[in-house]
Amino acid sequence: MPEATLLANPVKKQIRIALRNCGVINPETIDEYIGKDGYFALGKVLTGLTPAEAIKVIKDSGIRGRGGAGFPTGLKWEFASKNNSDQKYVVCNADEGDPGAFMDRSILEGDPHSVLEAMALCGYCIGANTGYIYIRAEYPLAIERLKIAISQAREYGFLGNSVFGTGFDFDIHLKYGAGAFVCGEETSLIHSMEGLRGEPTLKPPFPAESGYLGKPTNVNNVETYANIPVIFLKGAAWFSGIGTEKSKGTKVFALAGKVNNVGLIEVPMGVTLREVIYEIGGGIRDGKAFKAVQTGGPSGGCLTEKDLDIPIDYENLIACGSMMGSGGMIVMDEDDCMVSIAKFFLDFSVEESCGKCSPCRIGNKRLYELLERICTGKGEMKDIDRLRNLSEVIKDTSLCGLGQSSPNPVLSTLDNFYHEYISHVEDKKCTAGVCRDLMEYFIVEDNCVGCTACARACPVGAITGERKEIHLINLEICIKCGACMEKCKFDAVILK
Amino acid sequence: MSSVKIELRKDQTDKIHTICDSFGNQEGELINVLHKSQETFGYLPAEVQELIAEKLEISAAKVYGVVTFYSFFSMTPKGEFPISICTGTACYVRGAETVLNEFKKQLEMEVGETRTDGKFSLSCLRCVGACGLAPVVQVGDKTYGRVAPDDVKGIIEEYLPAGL
Amino acid sequence: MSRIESFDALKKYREELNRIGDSIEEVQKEGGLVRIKIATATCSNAAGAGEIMKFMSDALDKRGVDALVTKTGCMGYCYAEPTIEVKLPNREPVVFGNVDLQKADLIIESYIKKGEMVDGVIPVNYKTIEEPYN
Amino acid sequence: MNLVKLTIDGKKVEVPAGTTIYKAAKELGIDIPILCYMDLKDLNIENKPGGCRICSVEVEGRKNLAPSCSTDVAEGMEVRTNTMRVINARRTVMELIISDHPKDCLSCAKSGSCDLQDMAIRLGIREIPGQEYAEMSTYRLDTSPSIIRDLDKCIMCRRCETMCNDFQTVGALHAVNRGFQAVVAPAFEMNLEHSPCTYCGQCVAVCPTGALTEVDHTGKVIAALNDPSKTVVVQTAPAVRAALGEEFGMKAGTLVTGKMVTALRQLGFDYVFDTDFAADLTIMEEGAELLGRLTRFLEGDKDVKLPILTSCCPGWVNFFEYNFPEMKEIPSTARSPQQMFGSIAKSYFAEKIEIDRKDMVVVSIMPCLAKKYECQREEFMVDGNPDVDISISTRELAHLIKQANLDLVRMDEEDFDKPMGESSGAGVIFGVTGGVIEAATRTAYEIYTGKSLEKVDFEQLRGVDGIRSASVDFDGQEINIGIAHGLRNARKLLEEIKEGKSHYHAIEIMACPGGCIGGGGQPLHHGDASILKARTKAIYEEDRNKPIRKSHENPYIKKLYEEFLGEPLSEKAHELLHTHYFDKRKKIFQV
Repeated sequence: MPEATLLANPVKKQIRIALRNCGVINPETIDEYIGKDGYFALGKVLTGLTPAEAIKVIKDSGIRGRGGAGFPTGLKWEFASKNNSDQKYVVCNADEGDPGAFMDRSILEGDPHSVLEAMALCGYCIGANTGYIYIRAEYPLAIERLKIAISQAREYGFLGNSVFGTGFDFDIHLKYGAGAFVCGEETSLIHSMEGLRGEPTLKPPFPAESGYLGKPTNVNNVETYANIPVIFLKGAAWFSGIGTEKSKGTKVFALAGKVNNVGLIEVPMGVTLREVIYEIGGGIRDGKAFKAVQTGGPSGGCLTEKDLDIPIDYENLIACGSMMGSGGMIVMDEDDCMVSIAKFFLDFSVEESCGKCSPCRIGNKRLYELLERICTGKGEMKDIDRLRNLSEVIKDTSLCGLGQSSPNPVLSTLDNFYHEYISHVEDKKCTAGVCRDLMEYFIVEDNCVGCTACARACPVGAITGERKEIHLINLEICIKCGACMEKCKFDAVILK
Repeated sequence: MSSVKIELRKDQTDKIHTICDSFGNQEGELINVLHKSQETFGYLPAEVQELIAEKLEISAAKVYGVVTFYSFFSMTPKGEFPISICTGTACYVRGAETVLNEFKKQLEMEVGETRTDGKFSLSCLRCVGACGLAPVVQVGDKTYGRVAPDDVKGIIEEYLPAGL
Repeated sequence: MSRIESFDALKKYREELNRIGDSIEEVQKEGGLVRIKIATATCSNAAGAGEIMKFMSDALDKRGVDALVTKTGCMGYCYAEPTIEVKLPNREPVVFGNVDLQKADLIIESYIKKGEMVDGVIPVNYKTIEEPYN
Repeated sequence: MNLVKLTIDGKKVEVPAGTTIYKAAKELGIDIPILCYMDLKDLNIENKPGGCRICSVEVEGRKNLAPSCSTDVAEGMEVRTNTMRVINARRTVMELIISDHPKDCLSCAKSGSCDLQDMAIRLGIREIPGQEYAEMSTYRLDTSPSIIRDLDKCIMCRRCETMCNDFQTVGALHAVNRGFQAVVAPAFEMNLEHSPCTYCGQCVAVCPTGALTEVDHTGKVIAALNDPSKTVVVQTAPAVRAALGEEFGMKAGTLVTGKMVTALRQLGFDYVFDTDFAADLTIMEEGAELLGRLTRFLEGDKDVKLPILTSCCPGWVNFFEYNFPEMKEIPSTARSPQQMFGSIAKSYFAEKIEIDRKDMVVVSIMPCLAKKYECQREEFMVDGNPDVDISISTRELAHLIKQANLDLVRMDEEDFDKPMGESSGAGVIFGVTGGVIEAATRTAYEIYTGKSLEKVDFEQLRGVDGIRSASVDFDGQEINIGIAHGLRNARKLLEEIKEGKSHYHAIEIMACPGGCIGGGGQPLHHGDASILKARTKAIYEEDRNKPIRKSHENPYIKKLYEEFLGEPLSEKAHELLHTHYFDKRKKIFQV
C-alpha cells in the first residue's frame, strides 16, 4: 500500500482513559457501551464491595478532581459518606464554562454512559439514591445524548430500583445551567440547581455536609466521573501507576490557539508542555514563534518558553503561576499581545462575576479599566503598581474561586511579560501589533504606485503625494481611521 | 427593564400554566420553568415572569433576579436570524474580535441589540466548543467556522439577498 | 429489551453481544462489509459531519457497497474535522481527516472500492486502556 | 458547651464553638470593622452574606484572608486582625467600594449617619486612585410616596433584601443583574409603587448608605409653619418620644416627651397634640368592634368574622391588601390613630376653634414611613383635602429641631395641649408589640365584665418573640389572643386563619421588629438590637407613670363622645373613624 500523507505525528504520547470510548462507540447505543465492559464496574462493586471498600479503591487510585482545584476524589466521597442523612445527592458538574475548554461536552456527547455509571457508583459509595447532572443549556447535543442514555440505562435496569437485584436504588435527572460561569463553583451550582441566583456561599459548610436542599451532596465534574469505572475495572494500582507522584492518571486538554493540530487530547500527568505543543499539537502554525501557553482558563496563567519542560501536574502548574483548571490550553505566538490577553480574560471575569462580593464585583472592573488604559496608550507606570496590588487584594479577599483566581492572568503576564507592559506604558508600543491605538499607519514605499486613492480617502488630509509618486502619511494629523488602508489596492498602507 | 409591553393571549397564559404544572409548580424548578418558557416564547417578557411567579408562589422580584443573573435568559425578543459570535479564548486568539467588529459595522448595531426590522440580533457567546474551527459564528442553527472579516458580508447576505 | 436483573445476566448479555460482534466480523470477512464511523460531536457537526454522514450512506447504497455507517463521538481531531473512520475487512481501521464531499467521494472510489490509500490520514497517536502503560 | 481556645492579635481567648472570629474578637475588645454584616440578636435577624470583605482577617495557615463575620473559630486558631496585609487589603477593598459610590456626601440624606462614611473616616481614606476613569454603576432614581431608592449608592450589603424577604416576606426587593451591575431592586427594576412594597421602611432602617432613605417632607413642614394663614397642628406617635433623644446623643431609651413638646412649640406649631389621644380613641372603636363580634359569636352567629385583626399599622394594612385580599373583611375597620387624629382634628377640633379644615395643616411625627403613604390614601381625604397633610419621621423631626438651633437635651419639659393632647397609658403602649392588644384588653375587659381590673399590666402579652399567644380570662370566658410583629410572623397567623386553624379571638399585628419603636422612621439602630430593647422599656415606663392607664377613662375621650361622636360605632364614628380595604393584588407590571 502506498504511503498516504499523515495529518499528525504518529507518536503515541497520549493515553485515553476518560476519552476511552469517545470516537469509538456509538454514544446512542447502550449495547456498544456494554460491549466495552460498560456497567461492569457497577456490577462488580455492587455485588462485591462494601461502600467503604469501594471508596478505598478510589482513594488508593489517587485520582483528584478534574474540574480545576484537584481535590482528592476519594476523600470527597468519604466526607459525603460519613455525613449521615436520610437523603444525599450525587451531582455531576457539566457546566463547563471555561472559554476554550470542551472536554466535558465531548465526553457527554461521545460516552454518556460512563458518566451515568460513575454517578451510580458514587451514589452507592456515599449512600445516595438520586443524582443530578447540571449541564449547560448551550449543549443541546450532549443533553440529547444524555437523555437517550438515561432512558436506555433505565430500560436495562442500570438506573432505577434495585440495580442488579442488589436492593440499591439510583436514578439520575438533568438540571440545566443558564449561562453563568460562576456556577462551576460548587456552592453556586447548588444554588442554581435550587432555582436561585447562582451566587456562591462561604465554605464551610461544604456540600458534603450541607449541599443540595441542605443535604450532603457530592459534586464532581464530568471528566472525573468518566475515569471512575475504569479505576474499578483495572484497579487502583493500575491507575496510580500512571502519572506523577502527586497527580495520578491522565488529563484531558482542549488544545487550541496557534498550534497546527487543534484538538482534544488526553495525556498522562507528567508529560511536558513541549511534548504537548510540539509533538501532539504539531507545533506553532505558519512557522511563527511560540510565545506563551495559557492553561486554566480565566483562572489560570500564561506560561512561557522556560516552563515548557516542566512535567504537567497540579502542583507544578501552580508553582509556575498557572493552574490545571478544567483543561483549556491555548497556545499563543509572536502575534499575540500579552497585555491584551490579560485584558481579554479580565473582560470575561468582569462579565461573569456574580456581584456578591465587592473585590470581585468592583475590583475586576478596575483591573479591566487599567488594562484598557495601558492598551490604549494612556497607561502610566503607577498603573502597573496598582495592577499588581489590586490583583493581590482581589485574590486575597474574594469570596469564591472566581475572584480568588481572576487576577491570575494579570499576575502571570506581569511576571512573565513585564517588558510588554513596559513597552505599552513607556514607549507606547505594542510589539505584537495588536493594540491599534498604539500603532501607526505607514506607506510602504516599494508598494506605493501613487494612485492617490489613499489621499482622496483620508478624511483629515493627512496624506500627501503627487500622482504616480510615493505618498506619505503625516502622523501628526492622522486620526487612525484606517480609510487609507481599506482603499489601497496594492497593500502599500500598513499598520505597525 | 423591558421596553416591550405585551399582553398575553389566553392560549399563552395556559401554556405557561402547563409548563409550571409540569414541574409540579416547585420553586426549585424555576430555572427549568424559565428554560421551557423561553423555548416557547423566544424570550421572557415581564408578563411571563409575573405569571410564573404567581404560579410558583414566589415574588416577581425573585424571578426577575434569576432571569437577570443568567446570560442565557433574555427579556428582549431575538431577531429572526440571531447572530452569535463565539468569543471563547480559542476564537479570540484567532481573531474573533475583528470578526465581531465587522458584524457591528456591517449591521450598524451593537452587541445585545435586535435590529428594528427584527431580522437580526447580535450577541456574543462563550465557547461553543468548536475551538478547532475558530473563529466561529452561529446564525440560528447554522455554524460558520474559520470566519474571516472578509466573509462577514457574504454571511449576512445569505439571509438578506436583497442587501441591507 | 428487558431489564438486566443481575451482574451475571450482564456478563451473559455481554457474551451475546460479543457473539454478534464476532458474527459481524465474520460477515465482514466473507461479505466484504465495510464499517464506517463518523464523528458527530458538536464541533464535527459544525464542520459538516451531518452532510458527510448523509452523503456516505446514500452514496454507498447507490454504488452498491455493503456498508454499516454509524455515528460516534469526538475523536479529538478538531483541526481535521469532519473525521471519519473506515474499517475494511481484514484491515486496521483508518481515520481520514478534513473530509469534504469531494474527499468522501474519493474515499469511496479509491480506498473502499479499490483499497488504494487516500491522503489525509490521521495516525493513531494514543494508547488505549487495553495497552500496557510504559 | 464546647469551648474553643484561640489567639487573636496575640491575645488568648476562649469562646463557645460556633462563634465567629468577629464575635470572639469583640470579647477581647478588638473591634473588627464590618459593613454588610448585621445581627439583630433577639429578633433572629442575621445578615451575613460575606460580601463586603471589609472584615477580612489573617488566619495562620490559610492562603487567603478570612471574612471574620462569617468564619467560625477553631481550636488553636491564630488570627491577626491588624497586619499590614490585612490593613492594605481592607483599605484597598474600601477604595474599591467608594470608587463605585457617588461622592455627594454634603447633600446626601444619610450624611452623618452613614456606615460607609464612618468606615471611610475610620480607614482614613483620602483619595480614590483612578477615580477619574473609573466607571460607576448607575441606576434610575425611584421616588415613591415613602421611600427614595438611589441605587447608585447601593453597596450590595443585602441587608434590605434580608429584611424585605426573610423578616417581612414582602418580596418587593431582590438582588438583580450580575456583576458590576448587580443591585437590589424590585421586579423589572420598576418603581416601588409598582411592587408589593408595604412601605414598612425596614429596608431604610438597615441600609448602611444613602441608597434607601425616606422621602423628606421637612420642607413642606417649614412652608406650612411659615404660612400665617394656616393653623398648624402636630401629633406625635408614642414611639417617637422613646427614640428622639438618640438623635441628640442621649442614651437609647431616654424618654423625651416633655422636651419634645417644648421643641415643637418653639418650632412654631400652633397646637401640640398627641397621637396617643387618638390611640385611646382607636381602642374605643376597635374595642367596641371586638366586643360586638365576640358577643355575636358567643351567641352562635356563625357568619361573624373572627379573629379580629388590629389595623393600626399601615405597613400591615398594605401587606394584607396585597397578599390576602380575600380576607380583607377580617381586620378591624378602625382607622389607625394617625388617621383618626387627622379626621377628628379637622372636624371636631376645627369646629371648636372655628376654622375651615382647609386652613388647618395637620402634621404627624411618626416612627414610620408607611404613614407617609397612608396619609396620602384617597379614602382619607375630604374633597381632596387630606385629614393628615404631612407625615414626617422621628429622624426628620430631629433635623427640624437641629435646624432651629434647639438643643433638645437642655430643653424644658412642657405638656401637650388640650383637648387632643391628653392620653392614657394604654395609648402610649401602642408603640410596642403587644401594646395595642393590651390596651384593648384593658378596656374590653372592663366593658365586657363590668368589673374593674385589679392589675392593669398584662405581662403575658409582652415580650419579643415574633409570635406570641396568650389567654385572658374575661370573667369565665377565655379570650385567646395572638400577637405577631414582623410580617413573616403575620403571614403565618394569616395562613392559619385561611386554613381555618386559627383559635384566636383577636390578633395584633405590627410590621416592624419590636413594633413601632423599631419603625422605619426611627433613629437608625445600626444593627444594635439593645437599642430596641431600651426603647421598649421606656414605653412601658411612660405607661406606668401615667395617672390614667385605660383608654375609656380618658376624660377628653369621654367628652369627645359626649359632644360629638355619640357612642363608639355610631354613624358619625363610622364616617370619621372607620375605613374599608382594597384588593391590591393587581399585576405589578400593569399598573
